[in-house]
Amino acid sequence: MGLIKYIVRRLLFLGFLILGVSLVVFIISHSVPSDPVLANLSQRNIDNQEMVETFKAKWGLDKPLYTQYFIYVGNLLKGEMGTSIRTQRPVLEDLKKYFPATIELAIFSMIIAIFFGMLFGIISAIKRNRGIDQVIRGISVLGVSVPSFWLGLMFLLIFYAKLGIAPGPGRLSPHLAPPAAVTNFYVIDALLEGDWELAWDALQHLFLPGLVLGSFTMGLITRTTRSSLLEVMSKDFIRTARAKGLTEKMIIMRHALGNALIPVITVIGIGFGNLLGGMVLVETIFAWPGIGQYAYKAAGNLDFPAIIGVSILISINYVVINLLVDLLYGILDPRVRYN
Amino acid sequence: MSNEFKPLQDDDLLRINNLNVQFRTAEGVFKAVRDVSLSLRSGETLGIVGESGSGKSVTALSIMNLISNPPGEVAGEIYFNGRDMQKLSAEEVRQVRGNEIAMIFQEPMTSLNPIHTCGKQIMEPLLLHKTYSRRDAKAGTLELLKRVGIPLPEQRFKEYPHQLSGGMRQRVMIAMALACRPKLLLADEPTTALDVTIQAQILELMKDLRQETGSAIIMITHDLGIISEMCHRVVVMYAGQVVESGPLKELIRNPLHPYTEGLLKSIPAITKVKQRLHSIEGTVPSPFNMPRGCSFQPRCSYATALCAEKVPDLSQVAEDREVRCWRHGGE
Amino acid sequence: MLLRMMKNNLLFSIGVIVCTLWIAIAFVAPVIAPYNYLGQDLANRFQGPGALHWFGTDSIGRDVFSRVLVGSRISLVAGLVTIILASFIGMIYGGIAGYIGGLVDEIMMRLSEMVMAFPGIILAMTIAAALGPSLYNTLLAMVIIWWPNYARVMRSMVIANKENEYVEAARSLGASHFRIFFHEIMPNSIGPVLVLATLDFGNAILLFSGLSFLGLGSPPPAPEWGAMVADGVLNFNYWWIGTFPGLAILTMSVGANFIGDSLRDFLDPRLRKEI
Amino acid sequence: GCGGSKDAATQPDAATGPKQLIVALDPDYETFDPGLAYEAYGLLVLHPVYDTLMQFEDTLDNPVYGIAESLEVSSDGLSYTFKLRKGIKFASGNPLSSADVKWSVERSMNLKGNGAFLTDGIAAIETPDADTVVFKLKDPDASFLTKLTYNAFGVVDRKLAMENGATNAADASTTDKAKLWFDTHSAGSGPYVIESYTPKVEVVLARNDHYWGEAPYYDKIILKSISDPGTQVMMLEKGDIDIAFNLGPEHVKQLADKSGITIKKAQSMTLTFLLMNRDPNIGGPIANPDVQKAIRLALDYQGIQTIAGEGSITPVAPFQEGFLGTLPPRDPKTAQDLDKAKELMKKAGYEKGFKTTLEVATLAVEGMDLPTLAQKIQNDLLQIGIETEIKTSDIMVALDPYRKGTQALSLWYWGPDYPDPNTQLAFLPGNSVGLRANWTAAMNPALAELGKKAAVEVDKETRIKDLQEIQKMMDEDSAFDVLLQHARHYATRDNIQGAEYIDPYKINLVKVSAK
Amino acid sequence: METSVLAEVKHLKMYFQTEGSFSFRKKYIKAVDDVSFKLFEGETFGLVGESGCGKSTLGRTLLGLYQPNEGKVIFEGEDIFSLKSKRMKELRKKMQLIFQDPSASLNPRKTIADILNEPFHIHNVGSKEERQKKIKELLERVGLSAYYLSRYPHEMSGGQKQRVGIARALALNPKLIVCDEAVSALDVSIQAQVINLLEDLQQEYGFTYLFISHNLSVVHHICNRVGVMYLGKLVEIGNHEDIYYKTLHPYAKALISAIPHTDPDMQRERILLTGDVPSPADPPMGCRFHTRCPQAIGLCSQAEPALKEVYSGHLVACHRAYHP
Ligand SMILES: Nc1ncnc2c1ncn2[C@@H]1O[C@H](COP(=O)(O)OP(=O)(O)OP(=O)(O)O)[C@@H](O)[C@H]1O
Ligand SMILES: Nc1ncnc2c1ncn2[C@@H]1O[C@H](COP(=O)(O)OP(=O)(O)OP(=O)(O)O)[C@@H](O)[C@H]1O
Ligand SMILES: [Mg+2]
Ligand SMILES: [Mg+2]
Repeated sequence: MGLIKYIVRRLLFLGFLILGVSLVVFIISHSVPSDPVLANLSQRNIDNQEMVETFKAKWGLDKPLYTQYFIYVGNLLKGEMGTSIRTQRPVLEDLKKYFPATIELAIFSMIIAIFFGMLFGIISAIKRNRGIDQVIRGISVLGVSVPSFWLGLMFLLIFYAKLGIAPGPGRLSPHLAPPAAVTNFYVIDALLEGDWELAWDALQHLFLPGLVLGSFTMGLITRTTRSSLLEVMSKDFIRTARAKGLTEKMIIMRHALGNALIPVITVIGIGFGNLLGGMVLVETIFAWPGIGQYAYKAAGNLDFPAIIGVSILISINYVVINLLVDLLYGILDPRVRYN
Repeated sequence: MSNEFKPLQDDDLLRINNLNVQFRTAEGVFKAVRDVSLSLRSGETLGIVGESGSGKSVTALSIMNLISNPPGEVAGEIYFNGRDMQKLSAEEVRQVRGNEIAMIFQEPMTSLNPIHTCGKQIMEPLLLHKTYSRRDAKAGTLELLKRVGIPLPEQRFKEYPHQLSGGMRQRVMIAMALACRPKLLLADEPTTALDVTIQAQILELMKDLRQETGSAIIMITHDLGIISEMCHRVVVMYAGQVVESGPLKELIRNPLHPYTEGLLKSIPAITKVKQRLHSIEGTVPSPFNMPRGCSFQPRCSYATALCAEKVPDLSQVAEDREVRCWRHGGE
Repeated sequence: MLLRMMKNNLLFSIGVIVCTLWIAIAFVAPVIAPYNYLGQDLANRFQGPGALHWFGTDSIGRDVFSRVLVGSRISLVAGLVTIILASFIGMIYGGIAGYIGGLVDEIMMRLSEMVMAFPGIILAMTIAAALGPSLYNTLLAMVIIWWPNYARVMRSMVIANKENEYVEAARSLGASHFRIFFHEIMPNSIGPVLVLATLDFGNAILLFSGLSFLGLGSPPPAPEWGAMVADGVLNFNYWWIGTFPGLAILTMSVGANFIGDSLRDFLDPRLRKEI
Repeated sequence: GCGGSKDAATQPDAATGPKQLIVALDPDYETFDPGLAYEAYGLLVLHPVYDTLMQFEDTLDNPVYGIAESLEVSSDGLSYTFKLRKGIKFASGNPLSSADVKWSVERSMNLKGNGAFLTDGIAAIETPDADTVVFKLKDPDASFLTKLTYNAFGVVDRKLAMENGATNAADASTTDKAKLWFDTHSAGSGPYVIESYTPKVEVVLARNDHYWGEAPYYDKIILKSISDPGTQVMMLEKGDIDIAFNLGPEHVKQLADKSGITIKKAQSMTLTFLLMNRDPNIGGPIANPDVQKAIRLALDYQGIQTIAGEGSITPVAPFQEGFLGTLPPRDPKTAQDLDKAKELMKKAGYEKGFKTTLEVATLAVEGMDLPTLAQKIQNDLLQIGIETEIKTSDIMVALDPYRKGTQALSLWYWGPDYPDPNTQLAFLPGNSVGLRANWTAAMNPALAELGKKAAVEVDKETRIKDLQEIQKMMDEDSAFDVLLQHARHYATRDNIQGAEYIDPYKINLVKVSAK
Repeated sequence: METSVLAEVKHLKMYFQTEGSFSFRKKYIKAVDDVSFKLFEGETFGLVGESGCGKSTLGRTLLGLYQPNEGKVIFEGEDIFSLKSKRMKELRKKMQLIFQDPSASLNPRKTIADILNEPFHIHNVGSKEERQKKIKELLERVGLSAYYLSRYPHEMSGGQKQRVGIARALALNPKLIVCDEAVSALDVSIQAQVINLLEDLQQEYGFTYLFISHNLSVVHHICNRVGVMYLGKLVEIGNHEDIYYKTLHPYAKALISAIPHTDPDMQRERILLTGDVPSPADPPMGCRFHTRCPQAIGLCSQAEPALKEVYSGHLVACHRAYHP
């Protein structure tokens, strides 16, 4: 009951959020000194009044701003996000096309970040203040400090151009054709087709961008796991566990880790959010055909249906991830579950 | 149950000789426990009283070898069942913990792991120290829950600590401590966090269980009322030292150390005639700034020049009565 | 305390040394830079690192070393300004939300959550595209992205402190809301926010360089590190053009983060949960 | 590549797999609807897919027949009668007839897309029989045949297109529903069909088995979107791709001594120029013609060419080398004359110089970063006392003030709308680009007059003479300073042949083959 | 004992909302539920009961720190909840609060001088010099030397901090002081000091104390009259002897019997209650104590007993106690 109520509340907020986000972009993109008409018609057609009228009518640009917004929201409620001025395709279609690439990369890099982040964090906490702890903390700080656009460049230079041990940019090697779209995750689609080689190729292409993208989150997770585990280890119930005669290993595995993970979950959520922001940079370097590049182009072109579309998508994503984090909280922490 | 005094014998269950515990902190070395010696027979209940920070908990934790180093450093001998706990290997100590010696902590909320069910936590020592199968352990746990007076044990078994009230949680702690039928039970302020009516329930429960299991108990508290209800013998601590020890009745009726005396007088009680309370002036000295000589001397109304000069020894004034005061020998 | 921490903590000392060095460089950069950071020399474009040009020269023959040195000023100022403004706004906003509580709090926090849900970089890009890229607009965008973090921490601090008995004591004495807020609650809540702000310095530098990499910072010929890396991507075969400014960003943000990380460990564990 | 093993990254063996060509480029195409596409790279894809009546073979001044067999032009230059080749079939198997031609052109006209202006001069299209098409023009147009090479005139399989929502009706701009379909399908009769299109990733062209002409060499052509030239270089070096199309001058230098790679160089039709506003309210001191002249003399063209890369030249006026009547370019060594420039500044009353803003869009033109060039110009102008502050903005944002004519001093580029000098007349006073500098016809009536005359001149010799006169006049007085006609750099693997540069197509993919 | 009434609480109800403000169905914790009693001038009224029964809430509402859902507090003849804020501020001078946790009730960033200056500052009393003099006097009154003026709270011991808290409460010469667990956090030896101090101050200035505590021995020692609370309700009020030696309510009986005694020889019958205190959000029907009451009868689960005067000045709310 409480859970359903909670989810309903979250979803209500989502609606509110979508309205807010679209309004903000709408205002920004319409307060621009330049005019999407000029930006999107060819030099020739600007001089042609008829062309300009046609264009304006098509995009509703001839109506007052608030009408345009209501038209937009009305369409949104019908599940339509309008048509991108730049690509001239429905925004929803564009998002469907680009988002899976982004999500595939994001998930992959999250897996890397979570696995290594937690592993490093645990080692570091157990060996607190020893050499290995210093090394891991150094790595984790490097992870959160390194500019991703620069790291991507260096990785490509070193591992692809110089050493040739990593594949180049893009989602697949150039001579390979993408698998039939089912999930639009190339690795999974290739596996569905039974094409192991293709799947392997797609997986390899995830590696460098995944690492670059995940480095920040990995650093964050390492740091949080470490401090959270240390904090939990000083709790009274750990003393109780010791008094019961458990070994240190059992104490960490059975009593400390579960509790320590709770704050880590939050950080993972935040990390996932950051990841989508960092996408713009990484996708540019790795020629990754995802939402980041799409957004970058859209912003540059003042293609407001597309900007609103992307913003809404990412905001929804944020809310969904927060929801998941909260639900995970409930799984990990019975105090939350029973409230 | 009787409060009769039992003379010390060589087959003491626990004997602590000259226990010293210090902590290295940012401000300096902090001597939390100084030269504490005490002993305990099987089946006996020993009370430790003293003001906050006087080293009661640290003494108890030292017995279990639970003082972590750093920052703590423990010196002295702690014989349990004839073995020096200090000399045991980590594995041997582990075998003793929860099995032969168990501990109940003051704050039942924070001392239970919030993310495991109560049942699981009670089962843990059983699975660890006894050759129980999971099913036997569960049966044993339910039995334990019943014994500590928890209604609906089947349901409580599945519940998490936060779903229980403070009194219930403390019962769970007790069940957990008793799981392996320990020879020695350390109870560190087990009822301080509880309401009076619940406290009374828990004290009754502990008395019953003591009779059943025959465990020796060290009862740590700052409430002399609880001591006089539960204990056979009492140790009074002040600023990390034992200042007085003896059988309960004698100590209450005839306190030898001025601190004990002051303490007894300053407790308001409904049995007493309403009159102005006696009060010990001043405060407990800071451990970094211990007075010369006797540590109670600045607050003591009997203090003499000698008290400010030399630290009195703990001297035996009668059979099983010791006191650290120049007025009673001291040498 | 600084020295004691430095003695015990290798990473912290590295951080302190690196940051001190960068701050010193920022102060004296124009004096110690071997060349004019704007001086073009087309005859000597794309010179590799060598005795004359330690970090080589760029596509119009400017000395990369001098530009990296002078660029430290922009990065430091950008980081500082963002953090100061964002924490100030966040503090006021979060403070008010936390103090008033109830429906007002709920609405204010939902609003700030909306800003947080909003993809930051896209917001920055849109603002830059709309208003034209410039240092001010970029900083504006960064502040807009950043303040909700502080608002959240401030709010939780205020809510925690609001319950303190000394606040109740002031209230029972008849103190006004203004006095309670500014005399009792604020001074005790500000600490963690300021600490968080200090720790965030490295992140601000990183975000700023990312935005200037995308061409959203000050216009050329300002020696902005992110823009210089972008220049390096453009002139990809001359590795030094992008590598050295990248290393500069890395060292400055690593330095700040080493300090931050150690401080975080050193300070109140309460803060850890807020981050 | 497979984490270490190089073989998978290299070209698949021609003997075992299908023959495929992989091209990396940074394209701007957004749609492959022939009625709508008007981006620079549109024809690269659409030329191999849609046949046109006329097409370019090797040079731009001489369009040749595509699917037309013969042409008759009426003496008044208003009627063009084409006979179509017989027996042509679309990739779908449908036969191609004059009705398809008429339908396609009308659709382009009515869709009102960006390329629709190319059809502006058409009064009517007649189809006397299945193999004959007659275009009636409103006015004579010397560049009509050139315009016919564009995809707006590409012949579409109207049956197939209509099945997928296309229409040629007058209200096509709102009722046509085929755009999305055209993005991933094709309805042409060219040697290739569009097999798939993944925006930002790739376009795959597959051989059209019904093609009427000689079958092309490759079974498949894959056009990869790789926006970063550095990445293109890396991929070419690795052998991941056959052609790296968007290289800057510096990338080419890097590839110069690499084995297995051929560097290609061509003259691009793209110009980069400086706009100097003539309106004193906008330009301030810049509006002074003497100042504008001084600026033209103050710039270090040699340095500018160095930045743009080898092969770039500096035309005298906005007319590209390669077009009819273009004068030889400036000599970069002598074009700069600081003394004279300073004198002119003095004459204009700005001996001490002034401050102004130089506006520039953040993008690269033919591999040259515009903001970098802006910094060079900033540096040069400082020598005659003009202090500039650079203002960068995204292209789409910068276009607005540019088109409205509100920029004082700005750096821009220009590509011809169709390969004919007439398109360059826009730079003349009173014409569209001239007006962006607020350069009105009244400011130089002689030049404006001459421009009007040249636009409709049909006699080739007179046309050349007029055009050259225009250039000379613009050398003396102009609101523009043409800085560069760029060179175009790209590179192929050694075993590729026929990948020659030809402007509207970029590369005629049909002609590429392996050695 | 004085007979003039200083303050009177009439049918006071203070509920706390537990669900968020967006929720449709609101839930309440009935922290104080229809409580009435009188405070006489110069007396010490003890309020005892288990944790969470609403003692603190009652104390704070009495001081006007919470806006009650229902009921009145008449202080010196004025209904404090109907007052204008200016008059209320005046009234505040006469009512003060001393808290349980001496460290939490002092702002850690202020010196003792600042803390003690606060009441004067807020009410704009006296000049700078006068204030300084008064602050010194205050410290003396609570037995601290002027040395502590420039100290911060964390530099002092618990007992000393509690003295500062008391000094602050005394600053504006109040009539009523609510001591909310004022000695509970202190060690026994310090506790005695503070209790003595409170008693001395009352002797000297004639304060009225509302003394909230869960320590029945301390209440026994210091109070003239005692009220026993259970789940938001007062179940028994009487003078000190009535409550401790002629206890009527079964809950009060159990409470008193549960007090541990220092005398090991004392024999007693302990009444052991079963079960826990029910949640105040969802109190039982009828008599709220009936779920744990050893003497409960059928009526108890149906009708809520009213607080009735059984003997003069001895009130109880128990069906079985009305006709002893
Ligand atoms: N891990 C530790 N590090 C530093 N000091 C410690 C540590 N553990 C205990 N101490 C100090 O040792 C002293 C004795 O502490 P202990 O917990 O034994 O007191 P106690 O008598 O149990 O007091 P209380 O009644 O408050 O529980 C205290 O002053 C405490 O601050
Ligand atoms: N501000 C508040 N908001 C919501 N609930 C509250 C608030 N203050 C108190 N309560 C609830 O009201 C009930 C009574 O609380 P109160 O603090 O008055 O009890 P108490 O008798 O003083 O207990 P204790 O002895 O633990 O101090 C409790 O259940 C408490 O949780
Ligand atoms: Mg203790
Ligand atoms: Mg309370």
